[in-house]
Amino acid sequence: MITPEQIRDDFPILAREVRNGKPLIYLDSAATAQKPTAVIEAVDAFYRTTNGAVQRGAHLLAEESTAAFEDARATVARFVGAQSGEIVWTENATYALNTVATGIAHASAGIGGEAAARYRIGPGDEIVVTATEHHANLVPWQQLAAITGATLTWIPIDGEGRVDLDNLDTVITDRAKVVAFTHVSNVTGLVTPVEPIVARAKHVGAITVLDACQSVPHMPVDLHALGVDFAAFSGHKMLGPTGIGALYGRAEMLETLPPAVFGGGSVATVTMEQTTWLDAPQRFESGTQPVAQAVGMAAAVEYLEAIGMENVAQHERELGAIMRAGAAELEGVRLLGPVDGGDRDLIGIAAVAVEGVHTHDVGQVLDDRGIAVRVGHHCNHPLHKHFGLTGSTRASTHVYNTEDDARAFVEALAAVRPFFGVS
Amino acid sequence: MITPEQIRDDFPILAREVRNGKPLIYLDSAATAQKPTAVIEAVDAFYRTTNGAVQRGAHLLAEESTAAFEDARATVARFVGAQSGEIVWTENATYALNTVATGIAHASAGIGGEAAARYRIGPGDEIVVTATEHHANLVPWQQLAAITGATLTWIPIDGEGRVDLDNLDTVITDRAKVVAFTHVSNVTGLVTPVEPIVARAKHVGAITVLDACQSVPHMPVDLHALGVDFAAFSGHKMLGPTGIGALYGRAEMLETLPPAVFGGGSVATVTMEQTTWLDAPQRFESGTQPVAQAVGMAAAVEYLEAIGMENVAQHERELGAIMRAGAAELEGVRLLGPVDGGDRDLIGIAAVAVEGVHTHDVGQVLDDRGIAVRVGHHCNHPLHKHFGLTGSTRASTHVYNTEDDARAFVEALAAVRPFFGVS
Amino acid sequence: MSDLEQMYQQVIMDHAKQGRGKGLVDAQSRRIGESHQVNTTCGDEVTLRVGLNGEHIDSLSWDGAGCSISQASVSAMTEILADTDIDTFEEAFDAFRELMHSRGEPLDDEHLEDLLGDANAFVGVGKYPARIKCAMLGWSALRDALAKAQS
Amino acid sequence: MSDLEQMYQQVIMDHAKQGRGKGLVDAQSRRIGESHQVNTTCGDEVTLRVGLNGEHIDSLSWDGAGCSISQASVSAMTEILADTDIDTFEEAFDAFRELMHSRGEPLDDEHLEDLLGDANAFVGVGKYPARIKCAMLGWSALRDALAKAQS
Ligand SMILES: Cc1ncc(COP(=O)(O)O)c(C=O)c1O
Ligand SMILES: Cc1ncc(COP(=O)(O)O)c(C=O)c1O
Repeated sequence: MITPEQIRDDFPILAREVRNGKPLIYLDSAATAQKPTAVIEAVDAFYRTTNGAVQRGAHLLAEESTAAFEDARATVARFVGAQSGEIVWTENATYALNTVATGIAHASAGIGGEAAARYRIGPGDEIVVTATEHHANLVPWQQLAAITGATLTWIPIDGEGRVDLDNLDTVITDRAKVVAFTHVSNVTGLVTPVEPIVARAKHVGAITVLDACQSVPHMPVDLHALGVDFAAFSGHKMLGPTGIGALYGRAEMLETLPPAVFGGGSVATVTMEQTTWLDAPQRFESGTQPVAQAVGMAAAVEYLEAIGMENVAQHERELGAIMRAGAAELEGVRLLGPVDGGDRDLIGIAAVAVEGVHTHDVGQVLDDRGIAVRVGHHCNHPLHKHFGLTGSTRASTHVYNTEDDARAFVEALAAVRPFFGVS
Repeated sequence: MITPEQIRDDFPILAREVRNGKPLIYLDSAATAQKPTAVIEAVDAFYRTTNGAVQRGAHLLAEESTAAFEDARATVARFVGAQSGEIVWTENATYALNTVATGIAHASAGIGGEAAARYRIGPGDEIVVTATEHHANLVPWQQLAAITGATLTWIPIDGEGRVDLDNLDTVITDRAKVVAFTHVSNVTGLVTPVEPIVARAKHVGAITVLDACQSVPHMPVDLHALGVDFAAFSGHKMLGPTGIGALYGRAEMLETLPPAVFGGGSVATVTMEQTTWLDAPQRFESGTQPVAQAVGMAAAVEYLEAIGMENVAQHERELGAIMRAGAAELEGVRLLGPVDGGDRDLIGIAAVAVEGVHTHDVGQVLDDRGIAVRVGHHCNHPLHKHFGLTGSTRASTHVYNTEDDARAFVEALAAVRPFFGVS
Repeated sequence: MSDLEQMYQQVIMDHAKQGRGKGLVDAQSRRIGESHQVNTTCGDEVTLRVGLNGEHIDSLSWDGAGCSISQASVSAMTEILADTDIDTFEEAFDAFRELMHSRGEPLDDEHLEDLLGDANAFVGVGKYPARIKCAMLGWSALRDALAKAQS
Repeated sequence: MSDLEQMYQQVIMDHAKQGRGKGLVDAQSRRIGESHQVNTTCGDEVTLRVGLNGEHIDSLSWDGAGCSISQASVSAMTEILADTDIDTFEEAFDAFRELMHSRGEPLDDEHLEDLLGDANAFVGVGKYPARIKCAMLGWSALRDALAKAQS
């Protein structure tokens, strides 16, 4: 059980006022979450007391910074059921997904040599995504197909946005080399069942890549148990700092993937002619790393662990249900995706289209009441097109949201059409 | 003129004690610099009062965050003599350099279409670097050559590490498509004269890429005046946060370079089959950006501007001279590069090899005295090989260092060989 | 009047509904320019066609979809600029842009206010920087279309 | 004795200078294993060759370059493990690793101290986590070489 009223005190920004002195009702956590004092202070303290170059140099600050950096890695790894060496720091989840896609492009161009042979793809091979992907888990694969000559295919979704599991055997063919899919849709909030997709991918020998951006911040996730080869998530969506994300790669998979980015810190030996690389995860961490941000992300993990991810998931499930059920009941308001997922779990998301009122105008009415939501396509053009829309208005929660917040969203929605004189 | 004794008060970490209660003498700023309170507090305040998704959504926090983010871009652009739209945020300088190299690889693979034709390279083309590059400005080009079939060549350096300008016409041939070179060596501290290299590159129609990692933090740099096409630098080396860097690209050059990383925020329209991109700089900024870090980097710029970069350069020039002259006079100590650059300027760096004592052991003696320096190859294998070494011990300064710090380095160096009984 | 009501004044709501000049017409002018503008953050789009006879704007029509601000703004612009000339456009463009950056304050210039007509009603948009792009969409399209017609 | 002096005890300095077992020898053993290990942060390297006769280590030699800690450590290791067996190596390896992570405290076990001999002198390294890799370099090489000899 969560008492968000208490939790709110940990988030300084929630005390601020917005338009015309209204209290802030923050319902845009799926875009970026707010930060508890514990995270802000961890970053602050790192700069004030510890900051030094990591993994190089032998002076005390370098040693302490390296320890803080690697402890943070171990903390984040534990949080998602992984080993420390399976976590690569990246700028955000988008870079994590691109690290895999570009690594495959590099392998296909000969980088990494024979050891990377299993990552080579080309004409005739297929890269499979789903029709509900965020641009971050679609465009890298689409462009990888363009670069290598492979073909992009996708698992369809039903009218409410559920990933269709009935025809996996025909969609994921023997030619599939990569299957990349989202764990939770950032528009409908629907959770994708991972097991059948991984099973089919394994059966045809395809690499699996999970976009865990909207799952890791909101529910317990055990990547070893899920059995995926790679997964990506961001710090800023899980109460951590901006500027940091993580790529998870199964130890055996990271071992042979070539790096996507080249530079210092990731190399073993360099001559003018040739380079050899360090082992993972260092191989993927070129240049000075986001050290303070890693420390902050670990602080966010510890904060979430103290609350308990089961509690977080249950709390957000309830808030999502209030928002979706409330919105769906309103005249002239269309909910994207199901109110209730049936056999599919849902997180604290409600995206709606208001008949006769553009999403920007909807957002403006909510903003005027101090309610922060996301308007537009939420980096998911194809899914909106699937619903016959160009955009929607999305409310999304995190631990600090209350039932009152969820109800305020529904009430504000109810006021939109009257305000614009639409009926 | 700088009074470092006063400046030091702005850097909380400099008040801390290290080994056995010794005061910290931080001489590792070329690896990563310390942060003034103004930077730490700017990041802190962003999270406490402003944090929202940028360039998306219409709520107040999103608006304020976007304004802070774009103001930061304008500030950093002004600092290096560029236009706002010519600055792309990256994780660090290494990513900035890779953005150009991977953009070229993508153009060569057909991404970006005809508009990107000028970035296509292949067999017969040459990519030119220098023999004094940091791995971050060598390995991406070496690997780009491997991917595209182009050839890597390099401008030689003299016995003291000076980039040889006498034979540019023969080294940078008509086949050169890219000329990438460092503005300041991170080992010798020597400043490379930019003008003759840019002139020759322009003459043969090659793109110029400047590694400005060790110049922008330490001296006035006007990228428009230098005339390079691209340049890279990091926030963390210029008193800013970790996790942020910048790629500068001349407006005309950024306009047609394809993106290196694919995802949300950088795209105009996305269907399952095809993607069109936004204009620069957004085209290069996929995923949620390091917003708090951008704000912090701008605070660092303002801090440096208040001191004045001419003053910074003069101060560090003096400290560098004390360290190099002092070190070079010691028995059994070899300075890498010249004591005095002659016609070449130098920054506050002194890298030395101590005869008979390994660099790690040298560093340990200094660390014991509270002096933080870098030991090893400083991500520059080829230059150390050029000097017949595998590593060195490097002291490097920033605004907060005093003449006493510089002298402490020399004194500690003098104690190394006696401690190990070498003579 | 709340900020929200100031932003969505009745005249804006009316323009959003009526869409003055909406529906592309086959211009018979000597020179014709067309521009398609998209606001990528929200997908709003406007296609605008202008017909020039010398300096004279003798045809102005558009099509589009998007938020009420973007659609109302192109409608109001069409109303005030149809049958004027390039100089008038230039002056009105600058005035409108100034209005957008006035943070909610009306223009303090009778001549410009007269010139902008219904477009003065967009004064409230200035308080919401994220919406300025919406209000400018049609204006940018016209500028681009004029440039094309003249080239 | 300062931390620095504790780290660089005379016995370490002596090993660094003398290099016991330095210079690769042609082992005539039944099974031979060789390993090359590099510490990428500083470039230290060790090439280690081991000859096995059943479980018995009957040849142990190395070559290398690097800091005094890495070179002295492989030297001390060679001294205590030459002419022993795989079980002894396993026990010594674990004991040495424990010593490295004891933050500067000697092992509190007479048997293990006897086993480690001169290698006990590396106790001071435990206070400097960045140097543990240096001290472990030769040990890792031997473990790898033994695995190769046995496979
Ligand atoms: C000359 C030079 N280039 C590139 C880099 C890489 O910078 P970063 O680690 O911030 O990516 C450095 C610093 O390590 C450097 O000194
Ligand atoms: C499902 C999903 N995937 C990927 C991303 C990209 O994450 P980031 O912007 O942190 O790179 C997001 C968030 O924007 C998301 O919701």
